[in-house]
Amino acid sequence: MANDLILRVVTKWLSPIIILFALYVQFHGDYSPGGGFQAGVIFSSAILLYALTYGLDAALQLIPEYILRIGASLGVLIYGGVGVASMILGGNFLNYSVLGSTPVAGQHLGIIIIELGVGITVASVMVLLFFTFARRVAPE
Amino acid sequence: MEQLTILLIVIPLMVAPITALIPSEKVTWFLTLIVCLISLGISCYILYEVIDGSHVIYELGGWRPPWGIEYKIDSLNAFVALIVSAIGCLSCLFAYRSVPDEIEEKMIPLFYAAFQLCLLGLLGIALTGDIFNLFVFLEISSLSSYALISMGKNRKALTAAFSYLILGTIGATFFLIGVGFLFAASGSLNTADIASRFDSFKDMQLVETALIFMVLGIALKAAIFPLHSWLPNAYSQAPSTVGIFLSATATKVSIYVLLRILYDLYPFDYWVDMLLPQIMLSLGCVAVIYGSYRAWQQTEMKRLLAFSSVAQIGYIVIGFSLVSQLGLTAAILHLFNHALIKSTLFIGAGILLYRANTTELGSLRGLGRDMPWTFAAITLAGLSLIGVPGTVGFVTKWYLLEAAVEKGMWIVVITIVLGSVLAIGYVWKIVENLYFRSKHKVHIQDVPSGDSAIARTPKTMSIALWIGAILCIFFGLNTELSFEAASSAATALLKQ
Amino acid sequence: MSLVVNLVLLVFLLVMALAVLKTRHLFAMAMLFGLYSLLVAGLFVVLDAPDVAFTEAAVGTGISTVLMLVTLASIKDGHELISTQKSRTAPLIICVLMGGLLIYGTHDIAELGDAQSAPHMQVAARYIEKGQEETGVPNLVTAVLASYRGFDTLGEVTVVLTAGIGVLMLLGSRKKLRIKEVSNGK
Amino acid sequence: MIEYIIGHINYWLIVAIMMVGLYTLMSRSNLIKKLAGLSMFQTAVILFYVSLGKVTGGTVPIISEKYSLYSNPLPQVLMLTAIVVGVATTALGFALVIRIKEAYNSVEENEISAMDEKE
Repeated sequence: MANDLILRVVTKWLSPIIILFALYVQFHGDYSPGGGFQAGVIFSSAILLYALTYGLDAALQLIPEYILRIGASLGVLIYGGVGVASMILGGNFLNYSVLGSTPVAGQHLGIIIIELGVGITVASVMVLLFFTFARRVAPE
Repeated sequence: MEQLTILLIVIPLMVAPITALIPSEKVTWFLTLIVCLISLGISCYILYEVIDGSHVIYELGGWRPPWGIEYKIDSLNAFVALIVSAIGCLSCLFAYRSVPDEIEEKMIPLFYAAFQLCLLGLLGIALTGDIFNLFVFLEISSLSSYALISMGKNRKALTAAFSYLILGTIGATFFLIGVGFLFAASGSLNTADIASRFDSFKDMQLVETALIFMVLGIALKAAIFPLHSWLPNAYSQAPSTVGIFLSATATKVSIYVLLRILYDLYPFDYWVDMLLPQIMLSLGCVAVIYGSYRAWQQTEMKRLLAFSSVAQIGYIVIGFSLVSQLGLTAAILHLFNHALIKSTLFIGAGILLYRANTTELGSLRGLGRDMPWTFAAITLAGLSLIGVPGTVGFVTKWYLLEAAVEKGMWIVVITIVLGSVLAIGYVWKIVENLYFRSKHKVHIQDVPSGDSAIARTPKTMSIALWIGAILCIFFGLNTELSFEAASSAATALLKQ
Repeated sequence: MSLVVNLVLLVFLLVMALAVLKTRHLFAMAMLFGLYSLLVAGLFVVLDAPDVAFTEAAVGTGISTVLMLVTLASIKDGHELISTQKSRTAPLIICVLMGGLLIYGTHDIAELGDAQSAPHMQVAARYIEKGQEETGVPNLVTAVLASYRGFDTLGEVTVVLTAGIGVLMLLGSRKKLRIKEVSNGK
Repeated sequence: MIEYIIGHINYWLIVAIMMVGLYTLMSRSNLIKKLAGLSMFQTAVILFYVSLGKVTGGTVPIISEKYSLYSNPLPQVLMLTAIVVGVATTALGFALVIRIKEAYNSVEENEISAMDEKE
């Protein structure tokens, strides 16, 4: 597929738009359907599309595997970290109310950060899954 | 104090992702050991706090139940958490030399991360008071155990993991259906909330079906006969460390969930009316005989031990189906005792595998004479499995017999005795092959030459083995400690 | 009206499930499976659950189907063998029993869309009433997901991480190991 | 009678889909097909939950001044988690299938268990 001109051009145009949409879904999830999980999957589909058109090696150059591994762990750590932070500030685990000046501001802040954590982990793991699987298909 | 309970979950949760990134086997092992030790310390402390019948309540996110998720920890929760983290420590100690031997070097950090996640999942199940949250943690522990089991050396490990994945997921999905039905009837997911409002919806067929599906799903996870088919392969093909950890904890935690559903979520007389105790009692009896008989037939040590687990789960099922304080105490006590015995025996099998590179009883002949200390510890644990006085196995069997006599269930008494006789049979099979049969070839030479480490049992393994064996005797002679915990847990369950 | 749409979609879904069961061509099955997920996503929209629909469309139709195709590509085997040995009576009996039990159970379930049923009256009522006020987020699904039941979501993210670690453990090594040989050669 | 059917037919159809999923899983020997069946079974359960949350005349649970009746957000939240769990299980299952294929050169359960028996 890597030689198909139309695919290559379309992918080049489409990938950034998909990523932009993923970011919209990520940060607008409080007001409209969506959130970290959906955004993560959409983001990963942009990388998938790139990998399918330009080949696995090109995609790996774009996002090396170690970054994905770090991302997968980082998301969980961000999420857990928010919980620990709220414990340190005197609330229960994951009680975001203590994070801001008012409980509602704290809640809102906490929700945005943990959604980001969800998004990072999901996007990294989904791309990682695809790369790991796809490597097994490599022609022998 | 309250903040301490949640650390039991938070610590493995935060350490596991870090562990996955560290490319050093020593460091990751050390982190895992630390996590297990801290969990052990915390769960000991919590058990100490709640053993008098009080409980600790922790509201996650600061939301009051039933709107948020709460932890309501009584002595049963703490006791199960203690079992999980104690066995975690033992298997981690064993893992130090065994894992580098069995797992590809590159995979070791991931292996330990998965191990911690499994520990996290089991602890989460043990602590939560919310049925959907329980499902989530059930899946964390299951997914990590599928991955861990598939790391076995033989290709059979893959098929074992696959069939465990299929059956485990069916079990979890059945549980999810049950939760959904109960939610449709009650509108809540909090155990205490459902239990307190139970009378307002108890006549609904939804509630009845919910119980059947939840029990079926968890019975599949707990490998209660006849839903045990995944267990022998999964535990015998898994890497030694995983076998030790899972055989002693995974099914126990599932049985704990069953106890919670039957005694906590649903009122007591509800399921007694459904003839559930009678059904479970007969299944338990069949499990004891069948499991022991199949164990006796096996020629491979780990498989033998796995089938013996099926029988031992039968004893636990008998215990709580007797529906009495004594029976329940015996069941909970056996959760602990069996975890101890089985992990010791699996450590023994792991050492034999490490030294002789096989666990086929036929090729282990006479090896016990070369390794008298290991052999002695295995024998001690074997005696516990039979239930010889002075060992932990005796304690539970004694209480179980007493509970059965109290209820006048002579069939159960006969089953327990018969099960013990069969246990003598299969334990003797191990002892005979290890010690009394003459060697038909020299084993130590079987292993790659020049590897002097293999010729001696690593110290960490021996220490783990002997800790297990000594605890088997310690809790057999000194029964107050474990009995008090189990009896307090049983009281907590019956009080609801 | 929405009930009719709902029913039509459900019937389509049933047909699609039967097609997945019947087809012997595994690549076709993957496509049918993708369609099945897409229909489910459509149903979620009808049931007023856009967040779930979004996820199902992205995961079921996207990731799951892609992974299934990649798996098929890597095992290079596109056909299912006609098995003769495997008994089909026992599974059928179990499925019918399960179905019967479920239908027995749903006898006294509240009708679809009944606003007075227990799930709406109990816990959820407060989320709708106070959710925005307490969390500052108008999307109640996000509010419940991230705050009220935030611990579940933490578990969910951990499940994703576990799956990633598990797959890396299984497929991570670049060289294809023949497990059999390894165990014999040692 | 008619009302009873209209109120329940949705659930009956979902039960039928669950049955097809479970049957696919249990009766077929091909491992990939088993996983597809498993996934269908789980999806049907998810559908059941989401149906519980539907309110006639209600709207999407995003607070807005224009509406007063909303569908129930709780089942939707639970099912977001369940979908994720489902895909995680499926991914792990596929990884196992690839490894099984490499080790046994087959993805048919019958053949694999026959090979296991022989050892």
